[in-house]
Amino acid sequence: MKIVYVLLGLFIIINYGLLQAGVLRRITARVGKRIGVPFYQPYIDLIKNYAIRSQFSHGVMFYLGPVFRLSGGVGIFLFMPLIFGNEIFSNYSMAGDLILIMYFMFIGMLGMALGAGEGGHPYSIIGITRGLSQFTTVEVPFTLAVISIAIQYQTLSITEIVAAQQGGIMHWTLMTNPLATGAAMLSFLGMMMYAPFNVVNAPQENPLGPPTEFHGTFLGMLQTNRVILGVMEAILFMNLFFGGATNWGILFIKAFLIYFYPVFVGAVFPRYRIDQSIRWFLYLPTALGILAIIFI
Amino acid sequence: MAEEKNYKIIQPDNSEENKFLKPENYKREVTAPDGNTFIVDPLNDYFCDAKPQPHAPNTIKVVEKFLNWARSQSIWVLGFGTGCGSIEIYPLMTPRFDAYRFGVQQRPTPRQSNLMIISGYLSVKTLKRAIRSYEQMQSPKFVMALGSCTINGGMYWDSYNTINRLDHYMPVDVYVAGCMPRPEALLAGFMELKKRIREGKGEGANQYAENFDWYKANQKKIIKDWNMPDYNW
Amino acid sequence: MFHWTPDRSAFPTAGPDGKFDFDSHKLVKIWHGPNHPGVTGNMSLELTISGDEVLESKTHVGYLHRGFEKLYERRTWIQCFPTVVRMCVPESDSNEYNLSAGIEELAGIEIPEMAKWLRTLVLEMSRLQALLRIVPAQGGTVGLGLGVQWGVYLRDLILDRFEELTGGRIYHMYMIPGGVRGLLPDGFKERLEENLILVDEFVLSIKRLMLDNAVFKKRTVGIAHIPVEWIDKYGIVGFVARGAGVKKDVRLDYPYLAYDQLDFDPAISTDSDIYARTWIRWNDIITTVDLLRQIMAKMPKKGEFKAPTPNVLHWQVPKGEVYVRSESSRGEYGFYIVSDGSKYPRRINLRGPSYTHAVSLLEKMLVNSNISDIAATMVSLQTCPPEIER
Amino acid sequence: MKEIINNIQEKFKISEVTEQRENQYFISVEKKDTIQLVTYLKDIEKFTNFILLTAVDWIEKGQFQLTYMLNHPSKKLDIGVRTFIERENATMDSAHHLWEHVATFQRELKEMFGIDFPGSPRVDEPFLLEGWDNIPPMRRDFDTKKYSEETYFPRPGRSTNDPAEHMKKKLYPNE
Repeated sequence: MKIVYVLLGLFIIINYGLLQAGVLRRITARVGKRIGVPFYQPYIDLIKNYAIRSQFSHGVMFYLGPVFRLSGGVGIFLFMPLIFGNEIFSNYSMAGDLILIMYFMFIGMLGMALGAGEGGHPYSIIGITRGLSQFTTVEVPFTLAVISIAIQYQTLSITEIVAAQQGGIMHWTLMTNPLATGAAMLSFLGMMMYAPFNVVNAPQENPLGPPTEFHGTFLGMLQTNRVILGVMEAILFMNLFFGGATNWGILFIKAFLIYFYPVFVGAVFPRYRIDQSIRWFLYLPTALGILAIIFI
Repeated sequence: MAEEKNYKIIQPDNSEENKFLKPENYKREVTAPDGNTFIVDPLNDYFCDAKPQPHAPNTIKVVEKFLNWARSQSIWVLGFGTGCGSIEIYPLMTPRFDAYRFGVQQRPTPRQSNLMIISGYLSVKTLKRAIRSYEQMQSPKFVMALGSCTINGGMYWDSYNTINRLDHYMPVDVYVAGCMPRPEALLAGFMELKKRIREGKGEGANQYAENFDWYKANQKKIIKDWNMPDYNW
Repeated sequence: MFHWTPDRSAFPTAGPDGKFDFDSHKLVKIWHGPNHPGVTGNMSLELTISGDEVLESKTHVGYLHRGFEKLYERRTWIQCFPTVVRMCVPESDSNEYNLSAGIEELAGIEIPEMAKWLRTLVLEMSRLQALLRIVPAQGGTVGLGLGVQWGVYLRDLILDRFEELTGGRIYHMYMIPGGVRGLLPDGFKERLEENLILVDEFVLSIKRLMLDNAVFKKRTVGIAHIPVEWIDKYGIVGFVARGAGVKKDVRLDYPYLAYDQLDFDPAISTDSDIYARTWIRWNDIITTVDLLRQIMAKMPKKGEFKAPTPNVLHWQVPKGEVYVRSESSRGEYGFYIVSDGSKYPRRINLRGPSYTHAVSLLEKMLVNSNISDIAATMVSLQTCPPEIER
Repeated sequence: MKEIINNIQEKFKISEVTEQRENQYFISVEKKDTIQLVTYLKDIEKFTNFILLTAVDWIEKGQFQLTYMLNHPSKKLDIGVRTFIERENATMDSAHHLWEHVATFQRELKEMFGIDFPGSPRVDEPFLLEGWDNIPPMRRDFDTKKYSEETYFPRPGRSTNDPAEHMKKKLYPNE
């Protein structure tokens, strides 16, 4: 019976993610004084990509790359409690699921690396090399922040972390542990891969990066994953730092605001080169993360 | 630290078709670690040489209609400025004309694009790249040709380096006339293309596959420096 | 502490014949273009890279070669005009000016005062629209696409004024031998002034968005440096030379049209990196707007706009040769024109700034640079392929 | 400018001097003296800015004219050095050691006119064309219209008018 609720949750998340992507594209278009795409454009793009007629493969890993990537996104979803206090939408949340989710965040990237490598396009290999190096440094402040709140709440279960933050805004990790929140929110910029940290798929340098060779259904799967992954990472941060959600409305609002923040930063900043972005993550965010552990 | 090379390049004969062959495409005799030798021909062995096949539309009419509607609403343009008409792509994608409203988006890689805009005259050198990009696009794919240069050569009709008629080298869905066409004309061209796709007439990829030999003969007539596989997957 | 520069001695080097050994599996050859969003126009760079470092770069042009100079053997002088503007797409008016100035000089025609002012106006408007596209595009190369949206919108407004004046958006063919094709329409100056006010606002916002942006500075300061000794060695002109501290501007050095009656001083910098060249072109927008205001104020109200010329259909331009130049937004833009006294030109040869900037200079500059900086370097030189290959 | 021309005339054999403007001169010199003169102008007279090198095909005389345009950046003077070379087996001494960008001009001339510059870097590589196996296109004996019609599938229905006759017919049909 649980599997039905999980699938229902996944359905809601995908739809919410697609709509959110469309709305955000309209908002960024407004900054550029444009009207922008219709809000339902991500749906159409997805349908079209799944309906491409001719497809070919570069090898086994070319098939498996998007599968790995999608399994990373779905994996995060499976173990993430969505609504606090709701048995139905807690998914397979359990003790220690925070570690599992951090693992799933990386596995998608690794799968992508194998697929992009099999594709053989030099730009996709350059892109994925950059992606792996940047993501490794992004993980450093995030892991430090997670260790800090694990010490703070004496648990690695997301449900319990959310439970500890209930009872008003002053109980959120944002207020009780601002240093960890700061470190994690800075690394969130790198996770979402908007400017200034979008060197992985920088269009002017290595057009599109890792997915250069992916098309049709492969690309459709990557897009589906992008939608799930983006929303789920925002929900993870909501659960860890912003008090979780007790109903769908609060979840949508919080997830939207958290997701909007890297988009907002990305609209007005150019991108760092890969060496600069790695250095950036190892300076301020890492320092904040270390301070968060010291002053917990 | 010069390593011993495990292959020997075979010099090609001086026939007409080998005139412009590049050194990296020469046949070579490779010695495997176990001592066997075999011959590698980069142009044939490194690429799949199957001809393109036509892909039949979905047999269920309603599904195909729906998919065609989706294709018409989500046109990903290959960002390849082949000629001077590409300067009008800037206004097209920016606030004044904003083609994003109609689902037109740019894509830097041919694998993910559906529409190729040939923006004006094509020199022989660019035509080779354009064909290569076109063949790398996935079916269904469309071609929009801008300017009078692609229709009959325009003001370069007597030039030794620009083609006169694009439809001899790749199937064209929509022509937009003008030199160069204004962004409004381009938008009208997009509308026309959408209508064509919705009516199920945007089958250029199948047309290309069915008349493959004719197109190839035309292309090979003018591109003497071929140096690539016959069909680029 | 974290500052790290690559140890170049450990990098693969070219063999004694100047060629790299690709069988060593330490190098990758990539083609940057022609189908690449980071390349200005339709050209390509053949790069040999090791990691992110470029070891060798070769420019390949000819994707836009139409053989203009051959076609002019078959066209009369006046028939050259519709095609000559297409030699450089982003800024077409320098072409028409140079050709008409060359013909006038060969034929000994003095153009009327009004025509001089109108030509100056059109050339400056042309420069303005080219700069409005290229200055934000410098941000676009490092991932800041927002300025491009604003800039191209304003460029469209200037193109509207062009349309009003000449009937064409990109290609105008407004200048003809002997003068121009017409006078300003009613209310043109007011409408242009309205647009210039918007440009003034844009100049400030692009400064806030781009030039004061910490990340933009980090990406551009100190990158793609051009030493001042290279100026003559590579034939560098225009704003690139001004970025290196050498004031080269045809409008000041060889005043043509009405430029000797205008008061302006182009910006100059000695940093000679991408940031300096962006800053100079950003300043050029301000200078150009100021020049346009001066032109509109000082321009005569009425007057003859075309000197009498022989019937252009069988005009035999006297025998001779001449080199004419003007300042485009990229630098000195010259035409070498040879007439043999017949109805058809003997030779019209274009020498644009990109001819050296994009070939010999770019090849040299990209060595030991990072592949992330290639697009920014190219736009900072404002390379324009059609003027290389014609 | 006058004294510079006098200086040159003392040292080199100048066959023709044309004053185009007061700051723009064209001088003709023999083929063997050309590179020497250009070097002299660069090093002694400080015409340090090289503008262009181009060729003009005088097919009637069987000659190519090569023009080296040099510019004096501080005195604001231009000088064009003309030299005439034979059209058959055209060769010219290379000047790539004087300025870096001369090699590009020479590469183009080699391809478009078939003028060889032995020793110039990458001079044999194709520059603008790819897979060209006809005579160099910028030579006047190459007929671009004929080549285009034979090669590029002209669309039927195009008619060409001589502009003078066409306008006459249109404007004064009775004359």
